[in-house]
Amino acid sequence: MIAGRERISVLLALGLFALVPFYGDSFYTALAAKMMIFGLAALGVDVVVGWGGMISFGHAAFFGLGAYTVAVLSQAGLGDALITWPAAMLVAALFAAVIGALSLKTRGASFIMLTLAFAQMLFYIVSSLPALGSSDGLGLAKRNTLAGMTLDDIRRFYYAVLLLLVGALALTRHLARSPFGRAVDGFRQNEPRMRALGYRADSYLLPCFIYGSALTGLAGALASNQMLFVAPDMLHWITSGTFLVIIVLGGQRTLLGPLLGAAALILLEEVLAEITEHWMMILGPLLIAIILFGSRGIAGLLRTESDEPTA
Amino acid sequence: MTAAYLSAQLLNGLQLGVMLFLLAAGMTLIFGIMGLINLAHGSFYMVGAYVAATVAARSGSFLIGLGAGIAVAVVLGILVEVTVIRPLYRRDHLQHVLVTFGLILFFNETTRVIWGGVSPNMPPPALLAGNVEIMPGLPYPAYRLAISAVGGLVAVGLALLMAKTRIGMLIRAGAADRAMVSALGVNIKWLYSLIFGLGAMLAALAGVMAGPILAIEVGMGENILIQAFVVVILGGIGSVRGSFVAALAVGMADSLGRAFLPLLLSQFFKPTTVSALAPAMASTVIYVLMAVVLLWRPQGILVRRRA
Amino acid sequence: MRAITLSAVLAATVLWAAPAAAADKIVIGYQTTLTGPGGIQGEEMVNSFKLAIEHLDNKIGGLPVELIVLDDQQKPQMAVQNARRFIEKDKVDVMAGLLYSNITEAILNSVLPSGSLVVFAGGTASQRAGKECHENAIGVFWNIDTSYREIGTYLKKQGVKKPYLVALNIQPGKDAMNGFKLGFGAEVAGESYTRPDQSDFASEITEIRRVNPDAVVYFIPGGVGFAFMKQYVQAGLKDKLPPYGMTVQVDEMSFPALGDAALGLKSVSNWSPALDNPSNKRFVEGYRAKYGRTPTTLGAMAYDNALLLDAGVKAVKGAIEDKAKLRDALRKVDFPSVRGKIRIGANNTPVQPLYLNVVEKNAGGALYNKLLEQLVADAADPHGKECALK
Amino acid sequence: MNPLLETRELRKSYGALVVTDAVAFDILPNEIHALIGPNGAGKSSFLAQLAGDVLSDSGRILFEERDITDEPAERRAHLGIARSYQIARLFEEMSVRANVALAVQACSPWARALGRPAAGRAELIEPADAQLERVGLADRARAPAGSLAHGERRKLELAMAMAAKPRLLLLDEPLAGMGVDESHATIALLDRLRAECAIVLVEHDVNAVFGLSDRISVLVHGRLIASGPPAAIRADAAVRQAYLGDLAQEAP
Repeated sequence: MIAGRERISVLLALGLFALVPFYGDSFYTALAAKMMIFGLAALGVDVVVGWGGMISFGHAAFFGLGAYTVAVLSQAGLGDALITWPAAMLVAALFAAVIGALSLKTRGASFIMLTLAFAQMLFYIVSSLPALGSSDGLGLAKRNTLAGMTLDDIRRFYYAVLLLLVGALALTRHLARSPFGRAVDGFRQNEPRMRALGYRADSYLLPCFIYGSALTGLAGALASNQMLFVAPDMLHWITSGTFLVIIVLGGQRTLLGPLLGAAALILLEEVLAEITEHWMMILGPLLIAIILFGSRGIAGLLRTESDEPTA
Repeated sequence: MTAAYLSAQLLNGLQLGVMLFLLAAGMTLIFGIMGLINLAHGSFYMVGAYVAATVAARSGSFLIGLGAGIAVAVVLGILVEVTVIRPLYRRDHLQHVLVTFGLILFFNETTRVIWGGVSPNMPPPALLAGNVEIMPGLPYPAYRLAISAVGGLVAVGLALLMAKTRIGMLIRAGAADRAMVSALGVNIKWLYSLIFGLGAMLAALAGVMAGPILAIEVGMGENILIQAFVVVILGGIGSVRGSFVAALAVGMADSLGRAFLPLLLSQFFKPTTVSALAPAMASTVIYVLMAVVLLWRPQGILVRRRA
Repeated sequence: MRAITLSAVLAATVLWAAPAAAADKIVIGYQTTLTGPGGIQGEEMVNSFKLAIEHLDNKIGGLPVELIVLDDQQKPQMAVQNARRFIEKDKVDVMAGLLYSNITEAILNSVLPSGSLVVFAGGTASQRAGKECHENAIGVFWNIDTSYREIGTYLKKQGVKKPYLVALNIQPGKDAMNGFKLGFGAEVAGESYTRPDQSDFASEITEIRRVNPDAVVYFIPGGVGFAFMKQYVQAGLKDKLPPYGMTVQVDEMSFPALGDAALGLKSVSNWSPALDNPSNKRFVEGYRAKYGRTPTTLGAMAYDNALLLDAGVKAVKGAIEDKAKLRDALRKVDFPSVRGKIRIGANNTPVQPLYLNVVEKNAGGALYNKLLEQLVADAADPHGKECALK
Repeated sequence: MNPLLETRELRKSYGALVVTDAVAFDILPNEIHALIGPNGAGKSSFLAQLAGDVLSDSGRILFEERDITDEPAERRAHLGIARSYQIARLFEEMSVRANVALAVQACSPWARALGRPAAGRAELIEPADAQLERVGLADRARAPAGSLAHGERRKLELAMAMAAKPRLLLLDEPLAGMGVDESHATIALLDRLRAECAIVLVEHDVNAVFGLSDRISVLVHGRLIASGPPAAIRADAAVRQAYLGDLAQEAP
């Protein structure tokens, strides 16, 4: 499902991102870092929604959990990314295991609503726990260090994010092509057939859900490092909706889609907000038009006829 | 703890449940029959309230406001169905979610542009402005009782509509088997528009009735929407009766949770702990309820297990 | 941290070398909430801030103003991104504005380490006035803790024995009620914290009936606050037990939503349109002339925000490149506040008078807040003693 | 000989509509047992009950003397039951080869699924290609499943069912939509398959059914009205009355 030509465009896009700090000032570098972080979060969502066919409307929860993990550890004096970032993924994965196991008892609309409801539940818990700063959120005194190296310089942080994004893309590509990924794709396309062939849904869909959530959790950890702040709105359902918008905008089941979608949405917001204060009046119908009339997404436009499914 | 206090809290739960039912009934039908997830359902609730408040203020009559609010919402609902929703039926759930998400953004911002961000005021009808002493020592706002009564009437009306009329028969058939209805030669497009309009009507009714007690503001539809989704899932998708039972359960759980959790917790914890813990726990009561019910009966409270 | 320290040293050396000359303009990054439910409030803030600059002949401290206004969308993430943009792209001299306390917190957390100066009108968490105070974050806002402390003191004086507290379950709500308890100094009859998206308060109102208190104190701002008040009035409790709160919950912004439900409500504020001083007259009359209604406390805070900046920049004679000097000037300078006599305390929060208002109808039948009395002349934030600043 | 699979009093209804009613059915190892009956007789429902796609209301299903009535479809697949569908259920976006490879992979343990790409694994590709060769789809291996013609889709269904090396194959109209040549080839293949597994065959092609089957059972309105060797069924008066009468007219 990932053909040669797409590999070139992935490398090209990542190469372009690698050049940003050389040409952009620190504001644009930070903006591009935000695109990559949201791209990574959306990649996690795409793994679950695009590949697994499980429409999660609650991925903001994992984004927020990852972010809060870093903030809480940082307050406890643990500031090395080698500890805090994997911890963020682990926390996200643990919650995903529970939420996923419960939600996967259903499919379709119920699944969507269940993931939404669980995320809202976490949103309320986080926004009312004094230990987590309640509705005000928590501040980080400083960025995490990476094996003792400071990431305070935005460029250094930028490349750390880029590196993780590349790693996540490579791992996701590998998994998507593995027999496991094939089976997950099979569940998306035809679940009854998979069961008739002898596949247990829980052995494939749940790990897929957990993996995707861990990626989103990692993105949350990076986001908290960039903003030096975590807030309950990271867990709000609007954030989940934004992730879905990103993957559809960018194109599902394409490695590059989430990154392109994130970049496009962030740019679109910047541009529309310049035009009018009521930019959502434009974004809403624009979104509807994109979905009704061109559902393959940006990455879909880049794809060519030769990118047929390969055996 | 007195009987009056308990009854008052039960009445509160009933009234909240009725409001949720009005939203959930339309949503569960739209879910069940058209297979459509409509996040923008709350927008009709909001539009109904805004229009009703404005018209009521101009005309001086609550009833004229009510009529206007519902009429505008129904027309808007059918318009949205025909233009935006209709191409969606053959698409997947994700596209439903995103298109209706886009609709929310649009409706919210447009409402803000039209009404300028000011919450309009909508007093209850003079007849219902006071309190009624339903038990000795239990005064209760007449308007809230009226909401429960109207909600109950609508539930009965819907039950009759479903059971006794041809449209109801088609809706039930559609909920059970979509293909069958079109096989019967029914104009499915017409039926879908009708159901969407009915959903918008019920949502607007809820919005208008909420006007005098809640703040009429942009985004008012989204908060109640998520609770209504919980109701739809609990009740079983497509089941109006299930929604009714689930709505009352959620309303009760939410009201009673807020009332009694702090009392319960204060038996075990210090007051400072209680004030930190109780709100967090109370706000999750309905989600816990949902998780438990779902583990017990994944298909909803009233819907019989279908293999 | 090393990179920052190094650049701070470098910056200091450069500043040392350059003589403190007047800049040719001042760039102000103004951020508040312009969309969402808070949009109308942010709009009033921007209007008032601009009005103040207009009244100052389009100058701040004699320097021409370049004002950049951004919308934080009430999202902390967006706010931080905007702040970054102010610092890194627009190279602003000072940031101003801010409305919601969680947004202010997000911004302060992310920009203070890089040495930016923030002079803001919005709310903050209570620890900002205490152990997390920062010399570069100067607030000209009202103060929730202090306001509720004075409500507590006032009710105590009125002979209230068992007050009941209702607040939104967000940090400012808790700050408010803690402030009240401090001023009241005795056991309260009960309290409940409601979740921010909850708009039906039947359960809480029933609880209030059960507890049967002799006063009710509430902190529920915004739309849900309107819902609370309407339901409270419908329950027939308003006349028996008028609820006390801050004036921002019952002012010109809320009157359209509340209607006559607001009539008779008493509230505490740090400002009133009726205050008799030249700045205030100019502000209130100017705002009425331009926008057709009386401004609210939020507008007054924004107007003061500009007045303080003006006085500070004047004090350093326009040499705003020296951030430290400008900041010290802003902290100490006497400025003609619309609130009358106020000053910035050592903890960078205002020490100011507080007033009690009541909603009445004027001759034309319109609702307005009538100034009843001054409760205290110099209310300082109770957390000030935990602040290490001098 | 013990039956490979047998059902006792198997029953399923949807509301008032009874689709299988007290069905007692059995199949021996390496037997081809055809199930015939008019449209709507409940044949596909019965297969779905055997495969576990649908859980039965009452009665028991025994596979190799083990009660599998409440086992889910995936468990039954692991025990050795595979099925093909009346309306082909394929992974439309995957290639033909990937469809069969996915069926092969179902038999291998989960832990091995995480490593090398599926497309490069001989242990998946070779058995898949072998099955494609058997059904005569080898030349279409790289085509997307969604692009196949009707008859080809049937063959792919068959290849996927066989890939799991089942001991019991449930085939729902494997010949539907095939041309004459394709039909002949498939009938020959089914005949050879008898050596590997037992087959429950639901099929409308009367000639094929009578030619292939060791036994035939007749299902009408969810009830088995007759069961026996082809000759006996042909002679059964009740069957002729209830069923073969109109089937004879339908047959080519």
